[in-house]
Amino acid sequence: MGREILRMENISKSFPGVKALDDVRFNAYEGEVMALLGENGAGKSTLMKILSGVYTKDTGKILLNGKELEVLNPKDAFDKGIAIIHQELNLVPNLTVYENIFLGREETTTYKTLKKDYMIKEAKKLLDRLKVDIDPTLKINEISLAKQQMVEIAKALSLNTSVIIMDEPTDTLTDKEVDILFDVIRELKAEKKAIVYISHRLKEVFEICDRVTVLRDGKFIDERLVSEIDEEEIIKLMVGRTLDEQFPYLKTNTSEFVFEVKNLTNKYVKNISFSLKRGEVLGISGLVGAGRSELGKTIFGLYPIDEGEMILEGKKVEFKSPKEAIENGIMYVSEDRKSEGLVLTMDVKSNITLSSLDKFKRALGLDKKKEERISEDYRKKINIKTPTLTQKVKNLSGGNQQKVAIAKSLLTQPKVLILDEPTRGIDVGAKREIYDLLNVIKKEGHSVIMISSEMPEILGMSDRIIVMHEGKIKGELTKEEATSEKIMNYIIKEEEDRIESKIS
Amino acid sequence: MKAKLAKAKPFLGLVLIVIVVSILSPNFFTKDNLLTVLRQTSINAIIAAGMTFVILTAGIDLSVGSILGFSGAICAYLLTNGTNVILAFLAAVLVGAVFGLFNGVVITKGKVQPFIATLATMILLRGATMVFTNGKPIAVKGESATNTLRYIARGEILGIPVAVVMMIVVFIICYHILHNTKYGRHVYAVGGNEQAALLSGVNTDRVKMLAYMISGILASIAGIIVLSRLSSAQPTAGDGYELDAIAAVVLGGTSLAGGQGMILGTVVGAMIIGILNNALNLLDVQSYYQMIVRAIVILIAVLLDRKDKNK
Amino acid sequence: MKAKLAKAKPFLGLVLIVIVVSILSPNFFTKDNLLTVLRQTSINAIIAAGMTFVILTAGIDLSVGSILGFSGAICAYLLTNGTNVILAFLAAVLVGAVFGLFNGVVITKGKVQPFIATLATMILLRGATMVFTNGKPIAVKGESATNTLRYIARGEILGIPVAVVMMIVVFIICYHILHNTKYGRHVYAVGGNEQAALLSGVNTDRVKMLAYMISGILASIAGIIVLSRLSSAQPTAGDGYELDAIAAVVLGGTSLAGGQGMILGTVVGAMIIGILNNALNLLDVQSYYQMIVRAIVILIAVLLDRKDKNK
Amino acid sequence: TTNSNEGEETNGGTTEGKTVGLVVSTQSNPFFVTLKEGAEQKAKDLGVELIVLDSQDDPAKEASNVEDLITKQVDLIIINPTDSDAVVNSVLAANDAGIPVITVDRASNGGEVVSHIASDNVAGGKMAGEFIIEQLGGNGKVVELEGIAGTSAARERGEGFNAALEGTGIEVVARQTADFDRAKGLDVMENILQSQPEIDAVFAHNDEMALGALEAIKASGRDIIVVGFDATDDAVKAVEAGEMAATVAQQPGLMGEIAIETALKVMNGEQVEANIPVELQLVTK
Ligand SMILES: Nc1ncnc2c1ncn2[C@@H]1O[C@H](COP(=O)(O)OP(=O)(O)OP(=O)(O)O)[C@@H](O)[C@H]1O
Ligand SMILES: Nc1ncnc2c1ncn2[C@@H]1O[C@H](COP(=O)(O)OP(=O)(O)OP(=O)(O)O)[C@@H](O)[C@H]1O
Ligand SMILES: O[C@@H]1[C@H](O)[C@H](O)CO[C@H]1O
Ligand SMILES: [Mg+2]
Ligand SMILES: [Mg+2]
Repeated sequence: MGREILRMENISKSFPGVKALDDVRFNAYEGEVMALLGENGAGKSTLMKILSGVYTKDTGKILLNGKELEVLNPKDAFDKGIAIIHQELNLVPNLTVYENIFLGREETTTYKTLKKDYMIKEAKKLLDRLKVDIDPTLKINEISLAKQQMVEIAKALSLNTSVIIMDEPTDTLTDKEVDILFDVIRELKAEKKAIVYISHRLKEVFEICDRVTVLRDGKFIDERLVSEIDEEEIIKLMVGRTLDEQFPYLKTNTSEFVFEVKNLTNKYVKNISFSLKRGEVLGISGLVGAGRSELGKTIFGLYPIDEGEMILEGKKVEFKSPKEAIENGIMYVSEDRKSEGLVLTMDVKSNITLSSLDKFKRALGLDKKKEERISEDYRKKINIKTPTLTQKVKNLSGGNQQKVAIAKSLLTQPKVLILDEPTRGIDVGAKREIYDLLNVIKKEGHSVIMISSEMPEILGMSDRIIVMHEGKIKGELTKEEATSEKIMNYIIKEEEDRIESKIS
Repeated sequence: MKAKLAKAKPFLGLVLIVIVVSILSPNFFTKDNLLTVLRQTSINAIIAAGMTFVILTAGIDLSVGSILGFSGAICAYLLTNGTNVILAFLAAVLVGAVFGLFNGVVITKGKVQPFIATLATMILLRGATMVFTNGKPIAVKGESATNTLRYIARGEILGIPVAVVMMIVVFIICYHILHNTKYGRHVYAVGGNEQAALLSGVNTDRVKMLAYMISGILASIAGIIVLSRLSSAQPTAGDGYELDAIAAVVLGGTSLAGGQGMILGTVVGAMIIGILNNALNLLDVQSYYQMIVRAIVILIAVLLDRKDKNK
Repeated sequence: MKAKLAKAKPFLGLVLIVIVVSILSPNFFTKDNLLTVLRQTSINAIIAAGMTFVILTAGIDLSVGSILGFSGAICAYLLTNGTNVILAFLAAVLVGAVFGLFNGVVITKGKVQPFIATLATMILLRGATMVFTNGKPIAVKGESATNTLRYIARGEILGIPVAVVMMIVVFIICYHILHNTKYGRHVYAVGGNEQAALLSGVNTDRVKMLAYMISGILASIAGIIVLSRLSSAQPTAGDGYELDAIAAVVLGGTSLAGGQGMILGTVVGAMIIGILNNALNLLDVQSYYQMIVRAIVILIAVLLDRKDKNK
Repeated sequence: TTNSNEGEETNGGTTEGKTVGLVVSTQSNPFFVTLKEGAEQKAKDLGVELIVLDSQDDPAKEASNVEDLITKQVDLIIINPTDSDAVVNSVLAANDAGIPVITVDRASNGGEVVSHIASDNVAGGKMAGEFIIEQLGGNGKVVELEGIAGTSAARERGEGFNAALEGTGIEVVARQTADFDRAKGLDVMENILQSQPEIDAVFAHNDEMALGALEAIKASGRDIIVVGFDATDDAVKAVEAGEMAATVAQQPGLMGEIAIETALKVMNGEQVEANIPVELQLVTK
């Protein structure tokens, strides 16, 4: 058993209207991974932000290696040996990958000029360790979200601290990168680092963590050894009750096609053809960079189409903007809630209704009572944890923000709903609620295109699955046929072909 | 709305200024003088109301002063040539709308930064005004025209100066648009996160174009008030007004980064500026020292606001 | 650096302007005139260099014109009272640094929006200059003082006017700071994503304070050049210069939203403005039409740039 | 040279508790600063309380200033208008409030003004023109540096100047604005020097621009006559030093003094002239 490196005691923290943490304790051990679990809004990120100098605690103390310490600011935290990968990306979009990795601790020569080549080389090494192929001189806004996440990880690792906090690091990653990350975590354990690991994917907890700490409603519930606990019990600690089956798949018997895409081609995707039945969930799987998000956005009218056509309920459609797509019954929920999904400066209610304001129009202005009522319905329906509907979205926990984005899309009552990584950052209970919603949508005769990097989710909830790679469709599987091996086979075969052709 | 006004940003600062000035100058807190202050403030306040829309979308409009000048000149010209008063006013407003839209188009379709686009319009229209007036003021002649102008400048409705009534109406409408309509919601969304607004089905270009149009229209209405106050259109009218308007908006707590702020804050901001100007005159502060006092009071007002917020 | 200059934003616009003007006016493309343009541009360019830092951090500095005026007045006063030239210059630069820092402190520690904070400083220092000079120019007297000033205004180093050499040195240093030092990196980071910069351990407050200080220092250096060009400090010196400086920066492709842009673009932007002013004089365009031409050329330059970019 | 003192002492009557407001078009221009100073000095001498407000060259601000003085219930308002048309409403407002109005430097095109004290800008422009004609012997090339576009001073001086040149052999080869500003005067003149190989004289609408132009001309080493307007201290020195050829003196200080004296008479119920001209003088070496 590892030595206790970190100890947090009696930590409390309040925000206006919310007691985010209430007398919480938390430990981390040398050479071990401590999972920090809890529902959305339980206070996980807040606790870690206190530890990493972002927030100041109201009460309590922090001991590192037995010595009490105050963490004044983020820099102070990593100077004292605590590094964190935040839940939300914190990169500077216009700076390059290596510039971001070394931000705040750039290497300079004796003449105080930057050692650019050296830093590029070091960045490359760090990225190589993570087995990701990223040119360190590319700007952050030129690489995909998943790669950005890998850059964040590389950045945290480069600090070489004794405590490393990872707040939902696998959120934007596909299985391939997750495996790589886990390899790295194992190396870190061997190096006797203490790791804090936050995730809503319980499978990962059993794979990589040694212990779990569970928070509920800002309170400490329990600390346990992973070897002595099972999934059901963890869920019970988190939610306070047991949950039944995780994937409540509902079979619908329809044959009518509502939406068809034929030979869709543009800058991002090539020759995409598929059709979607009424009441069907079509899963789209693929590796990071497969162009799935781009496909979703192309359909949504955000990118121009070079060739091909789309047919909705028998009629050929063309959308010059998302507005037109929404008006025609197609809605897209972005994978990147912070920069594309939500207006963080606006309140919960205004975000939920933003795409559907026509519903609240009346002679003079908006029917705010109705707006309030309907937003409140959605808040309850998908259990958005917020003190009021007028809370700014930026003050919600990550998972609750995601729920707001989904509520917004549902309110438009789309015929075809495109969900891009819909359960990213959402807790087990809420996931279940969203899956139930999928079933409601299906029953109402609407259809869903679900882009997801979470294999169990794709396998568990899709009626059919399309596998994409490098902007093209590589295969299609029915629910019955699909297994994670088969999906990976489509991709791996492609990858091997590509490597072979490169060699020859 | 009253509660919200109290929440409006530098409200505390405004109250303090009023108290201090009232104590220092016996002439200040009289009905007449307060109406005078309101009348003086109306011009900047109306421009600032339009500017609030633009700034909420994360833009800026430097052209308001020139639009004011140009539409005033057009209006004076038409009036002097016997055009019907209503038509002349409509023409002025049309000028504001057209050049506001022009700004909007250059910014959205031309993808030019608002600062540069409206700077160009500012210079362009000042030049156009000079060419149009040949650099000379146009004094409005004609009985009906001068009467109407005098009414706007000096007339009263229920004891309240006409210009002040205009300002109140403008603010009620703007408040309504920003807080109770779809368009208003979209203004905040575009300023808060343009990409997210776009993906939520907001026609972001249209939202911005309209904001600049509103700004242009309100600048031209302010132009009519200036025209009526002076009974003549000055070729340099409105020069530098953009700064006062932006200051009123920002003083009112609206962020230049967009998406955050309130039109009521703009009222407060404009009032602070207006009262300061009036008070410094009443207190007979020497003109050079006026600048120094003005700067310090503005700083104190925003700093007070901030302290208030942190509690 | 040459390749980068070509990449700098409205480079195409600049080249076009040079070609057009050269064709229209035989006097334009002469060594003498080009040096004249550079000398005239040096003032705005140096201010704009500082402004680039501020804008890159997503700020704005409206106080540069007043800082220029105030430090010029202080310098003239000291020179006239027999202070050693170097000391007087240092005093001027100190004034710039102090008020730049003041801006920075109000913005970071006082959490006041840059627009309001620097607007207050702008008004404050203009008032202070008026009080200090009593609204009248201070003519510099004394042999050594006037000689030094004349050298800055009219002297040459290897055939290049001293003011131009100063400008070149300023830009080389600024380029170096922005692209090759830790501080420069942090300037971009703060403007690009302040939160991320903060979480990465960047002292964002310090970065911003320094940016305003640099802006203040460069404004005061520009003040020395203005002073030397006129051998006298005007109480209104620098009035309105902030607009030209911001225009140069933004014309140069730097985004007012911060984090994006290049100091080389600022050179190009300042050149466009300077050449335009010179050319319109050479071509004896009537003053009213000058404004119109200027506006149109600016618009074309940025639109060209945009088209260029889209390819 | 000129000296701008000696307005005859008018005394007697009670000045006790009388307040006079002076609205000046701008305080950022030495000309008006001197005007204000003349008024202030005289007011102090005569024991009149004087409130000075600055319109910052904005007619709308001027209207506000007059309103504020009415609120303060001053006994008399002296206005140095930003513009003759724009000031009318303010004069009317003062009339309505029963406060007498005196105008200085620029007139009001309407309302009741008890006295107007000014030198004639058109005449001044003409004076400068005639001086240049004489210096150049009726032939040559001149440059005109104009004041801020749209201001009455720029307009009227230009008008007088160009009227004088009419029919002579003198040609205006460049006519550019330099906004009454010294730094701009320098820039614009530098540029004009580049494009005009032959220039014999420059007329600037004020001394600030003239002094800026002078710097440019000195640097170019060319021999050009410079004539300004205002006779500010700096300009008078330049004339004495033989650098500037002439400046048209408006005697702003004297204008300020006379304004106060006249105000006192009005308040004491004495009769005053409707028009009090202040001599224009051509200051030469
Ligand atoms: N800056 C803030 N202002 C106000 N409330 C906040 C702020 N940050 C967090 N909260 C609130 O504190 C509570 C805990 O949030 P926290 O982000 O720690 O949750 P979490 O456990 O990380 O959830 P998730 O799994 O969704 O990321 C939530 O109710 C949230 O709304
Ligand atoms: N801003 C951008 N500029 C240039 N290329 C981009 C940009 N964003 C994405 N791409 C490229 O587009 C392709 C697809 O991107 P993306 O990674 O989002 O696909 P995806 O299949 O949706 O992956 P995931 O959703 O799992 O991250 C990739 O090759 C990526 O590098
Ligand atoms: O008469 C004045 C002065 O000449 C001044 O220099 C500019 O403005 C004019 O109106
Ligand atoms: Mg969290
Ligand atoms: Mg994607």
